[in-house]
Amino acid sequence: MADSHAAPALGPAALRVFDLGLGQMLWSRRTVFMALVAGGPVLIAVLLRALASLPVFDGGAGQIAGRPVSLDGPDIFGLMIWTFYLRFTVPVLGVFYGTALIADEVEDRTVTYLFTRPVARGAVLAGKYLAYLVCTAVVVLPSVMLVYFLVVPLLGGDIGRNFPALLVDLGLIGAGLAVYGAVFGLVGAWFRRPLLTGLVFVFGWEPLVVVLPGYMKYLSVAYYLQGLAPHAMPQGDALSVIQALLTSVQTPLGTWANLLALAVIWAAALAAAMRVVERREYVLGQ
Amino acid sequence: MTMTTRTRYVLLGGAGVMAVGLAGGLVAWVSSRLPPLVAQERPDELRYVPPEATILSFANVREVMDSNLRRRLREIQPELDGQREFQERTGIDLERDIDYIVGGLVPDGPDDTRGIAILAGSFDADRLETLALEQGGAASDYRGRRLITIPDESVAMAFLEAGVIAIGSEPLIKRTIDLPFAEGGVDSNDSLMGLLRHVERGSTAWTIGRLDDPRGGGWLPDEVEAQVSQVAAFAAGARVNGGVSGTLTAEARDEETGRNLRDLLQGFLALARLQVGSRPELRGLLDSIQLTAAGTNVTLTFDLPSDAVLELLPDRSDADVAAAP
Amino acid sequence: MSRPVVVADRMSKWYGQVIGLNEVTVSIPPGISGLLGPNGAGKSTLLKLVTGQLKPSKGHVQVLGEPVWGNPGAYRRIGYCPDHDAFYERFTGREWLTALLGLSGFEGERAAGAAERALETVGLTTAADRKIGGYSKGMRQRIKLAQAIAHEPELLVLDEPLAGLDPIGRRRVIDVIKAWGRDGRSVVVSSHVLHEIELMTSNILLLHNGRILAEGNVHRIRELIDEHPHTVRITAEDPRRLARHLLGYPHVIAMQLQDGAVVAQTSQPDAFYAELTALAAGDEAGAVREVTSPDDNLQAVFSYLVEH
Amino acid sequence: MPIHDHGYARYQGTRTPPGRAWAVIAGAGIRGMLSARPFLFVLLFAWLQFFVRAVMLYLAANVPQADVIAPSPATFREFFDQQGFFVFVVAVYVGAGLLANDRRANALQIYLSKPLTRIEYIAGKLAVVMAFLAFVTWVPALLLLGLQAMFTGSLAFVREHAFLIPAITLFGFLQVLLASITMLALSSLSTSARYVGMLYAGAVIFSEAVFQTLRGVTGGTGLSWVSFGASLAQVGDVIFRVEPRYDTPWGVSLLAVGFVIALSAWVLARRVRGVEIVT
Repeated sequence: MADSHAAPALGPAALRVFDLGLGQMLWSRRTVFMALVAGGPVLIAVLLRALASLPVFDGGAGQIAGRPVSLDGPDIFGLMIWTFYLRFTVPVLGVFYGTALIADEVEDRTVTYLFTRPVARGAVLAGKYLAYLVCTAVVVLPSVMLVYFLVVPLLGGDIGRNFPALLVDLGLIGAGLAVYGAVFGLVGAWFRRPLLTGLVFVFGWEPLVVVLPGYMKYLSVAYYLQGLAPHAMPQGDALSVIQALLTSVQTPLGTWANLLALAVIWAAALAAAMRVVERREYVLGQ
Repeated sequence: MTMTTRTRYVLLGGAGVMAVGLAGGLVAWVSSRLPPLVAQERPDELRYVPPEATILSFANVREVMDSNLRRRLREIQPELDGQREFQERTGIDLERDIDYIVGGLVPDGPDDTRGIAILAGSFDADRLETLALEQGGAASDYRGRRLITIPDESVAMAFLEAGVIAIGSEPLIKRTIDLPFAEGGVDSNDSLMGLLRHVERGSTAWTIGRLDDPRGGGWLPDEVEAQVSQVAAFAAGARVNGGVSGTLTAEARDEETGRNLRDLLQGFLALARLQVGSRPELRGLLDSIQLTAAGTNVTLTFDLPSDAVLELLPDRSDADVAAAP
Repeated sequence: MSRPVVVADRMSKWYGQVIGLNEVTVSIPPGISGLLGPNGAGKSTLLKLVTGQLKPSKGHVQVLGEPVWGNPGAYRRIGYCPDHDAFYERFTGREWLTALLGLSGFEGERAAGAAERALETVGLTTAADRKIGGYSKGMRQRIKLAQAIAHEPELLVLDEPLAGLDPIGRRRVIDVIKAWGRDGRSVVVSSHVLHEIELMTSNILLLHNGRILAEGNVHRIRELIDEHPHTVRITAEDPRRLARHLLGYPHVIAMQLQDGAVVAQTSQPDAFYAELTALAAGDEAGAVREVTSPDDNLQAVFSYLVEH
Repeated sequence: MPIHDHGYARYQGTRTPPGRAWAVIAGAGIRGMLSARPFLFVLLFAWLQFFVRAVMLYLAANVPQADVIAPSPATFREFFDQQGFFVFVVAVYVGAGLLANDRRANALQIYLSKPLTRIEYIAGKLAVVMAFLAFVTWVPALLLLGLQAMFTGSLAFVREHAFLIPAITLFGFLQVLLASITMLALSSLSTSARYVGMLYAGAVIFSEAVFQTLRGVTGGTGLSWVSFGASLAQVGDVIFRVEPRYDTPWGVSLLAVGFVIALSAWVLARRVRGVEIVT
């Protein structure tokens, strides 16, 4: 009889939801988007490689199309880590998937099947979050790896010597996905228009506060993540120039302080998201 | 698990890429980072350096000249005046003709040392000889090798074999020519050559030495000098490409000294980091320095991208101005 | 066995300005109970409150002696079949059932066995390994029922389980529900068609505009309804010929021809349906294509109950 | 035979002449957006810069020491630059669901079964986004110009920089059109507004990331045409007669902007159809 089956505890329940949610998430319409986001840098890397074999890209003379190249492979890789992954892929995927953890199920009205099971709603969120993490990591991290092997050997870069930096990058991107996912999981559980809120946070709030002097920057994820990046910040746009100027004046946080801050944000956001989901009613539209 | 086959393929694919990448990267890293496993290979010319040499250096000139860093340096300082003059006088183009240089310091009596340099590359022997004779040198044959001595400067030069020249004091040069016939070169000095294991394979330049009679030279602070006197041997290697990276290993006389040395260096680094605010160009260097200690050995590694190296160069702007006509 | 399965005490639910359920106090006994009401009466809201998906805005509800909102442990004893057509389309029927059973605490062999039994019960064994995305409407309805019964709950809550089913599927689902009741377990099933509910149970709860209008035996309600004409709309090959036949029946009170269909009002629906079936089987009135019974007749009862 | 009972009455009002139906769609869309309170807050925020700049203009006109902040054509160029973020937010807020929600509800078939051409339907939807975007860029920019004249009590600046009025209008139109039509084209590709919003953000930021990478690699800005934002900015600099910020010839940037608009129009023409073609 039914009474003989104990309801799963939080951990196992989350794992079951994960199992259910992973395939669902991996083959949703977002997959196309994620493939583009993760595949884009790889494509650029392949293009750079192709260019390197063409006469316009005279590696020996350090020129591309007659313009001197002042970077070598590792520098280009560092640049790509910043512009593509830290500033684009990680926050965008965090927003896109994080805000959809519950919203997707609500929109598809399948949340009923999860919320009428003897499983804490928090476990549903945790399981979906886990699925998000695996789903994005399994696509984004290999993308970083491919870019590394494509780009670093350019112009005399050494795959071996830069390997520790790659490990840091992989860890950093993993941590970024985890923290952004948790933060936007909370946003998704809380706000009516989570996507817009998320986009404003990532592309409005964060770039602004990390360059402002004072304590505002502590209210972002990017500040801590960027503090951990092993590569120099690219000096392209005005914001990063200001940021570079300011960081040379301010004492940046140490590695452990950054990691601790990220861990605190992660744990707090995830716990809060679980709590919100536990308490909130989801009225399915007819 | 209710995972579909397609999902499983994606997971396996992702994990596969990661595994292959990590394994490949790890192998590449190990082979580049662990000098004791694969020590620097030895140039053949070591056999011309006397075995009693205490300090031995090697520089791969060709690699430096071809490096990205050098290219960038040239953008800033197109050419050095001295270089052209040297070429006009010797017929040796520093940029092209020298492949590498091996140098040694050999003790000569209790208080003196003599140096020898062995250059490998392509040289115009006749032109060099003519040039030397013009400067008042004298040419002779010694054991079938052409030997040119310039008495005023007590410097001698010998053509050891095609494309290999030795420059140094006359007795040392003669000894060099004798070596292959007698006891053999420094490559048979296991105590010194053993230090090469600290030098990363593929280093562009390296230097190793055993300090039996260390002298700080008076320019170091007393405390440091006291420590340096405890260094029994050192090995340093550097690679030049986009930037400069390298390791410096010091072998202390005992473990206690090793620890002291490490603490001292750590203190130094901490101090430097504190003061780096006023010299932002040093930040890259300091951030890249890593200090490790094992037994009697203390090792410093650093890694500077080309930008940081250029930052470190003194008075770049002045050089630019000076170079302009 | 006489302890009620659902007890609601002055329970209200509103969505913003809209009232879904208004001060409902009810006690649903064990066995099969039908929840009857027109669309928008608050049936789904009530069932969602009973299954812990919504929290009462006011008042309380207890299911099987426990509060349900925020009490997932209680969901182990409840099976719920929602009215909307939503699935993980990429799963096969079996995968989906097994995964959901996992969430109910079933593992491995046990989950596989329970899934198999549920599939068998709803008659989907042969289609179990096809993707749900490829199922017909009836199959989707049945797999939805399967997930509600697979973990053998004590209380089955079914929201419009017969909607969209063909006659055979309808028969099968009704049988499943009745068998469930015979096994001594409880079912709350909602519908807006009295006729359907009647086939399953005689215990009925009438809901209208968020309020309970009546509860109790179907016969009483039946009588109420019989006092009001029952409207039936019949699409036929030759409506005029059919109308002529129908006019001959004494219980047909009024008749109208509406673009290819006959809309008849009868005071005795049972007799009317029986005779209509006989008529359709014969040849004299032409083929009958579709028989529907709009909400209007139920609406009439409600109006009557509201007025009295 | 007389008809005794009319179930209906023939419509005897006036009909909108054909070709004007877009206004109905636009009107409904605009009213719909304005009824959402959060959106009004977004609009209010989008005007924040206007108020700050207005105060600066006032100070520049009345406080002699505030000479540093005296307006120039570059001021107006910067204004547009800094409104870029709100263009993005408003475009996502307004535009993401415009077609996607209709597609989700299968409303396209219903719309197009009315006396309404596809062009009118698209134009109506486009007008909704463009109206709001113009409201946060073109309107405040022109108003700022007017305020400048009012605060100084002279038309000297306006007369001296007479090109500013067409420049503001031209650039405002270009910026608004580019954002609107791209958004709408993406909106026609999906049934989920959230997905569309993400696609738009992805496209804008990804192209910028590609540009930044190429800029880092090549050390120059000659490849700025790969980014939407950079292309528009380059064209904008030329329109406002300030120093172009990138090395790309402005003609190439204009071509890039034109290409995106043309591509979006093509996508719209293909995707907005009354009949769903299922393959």
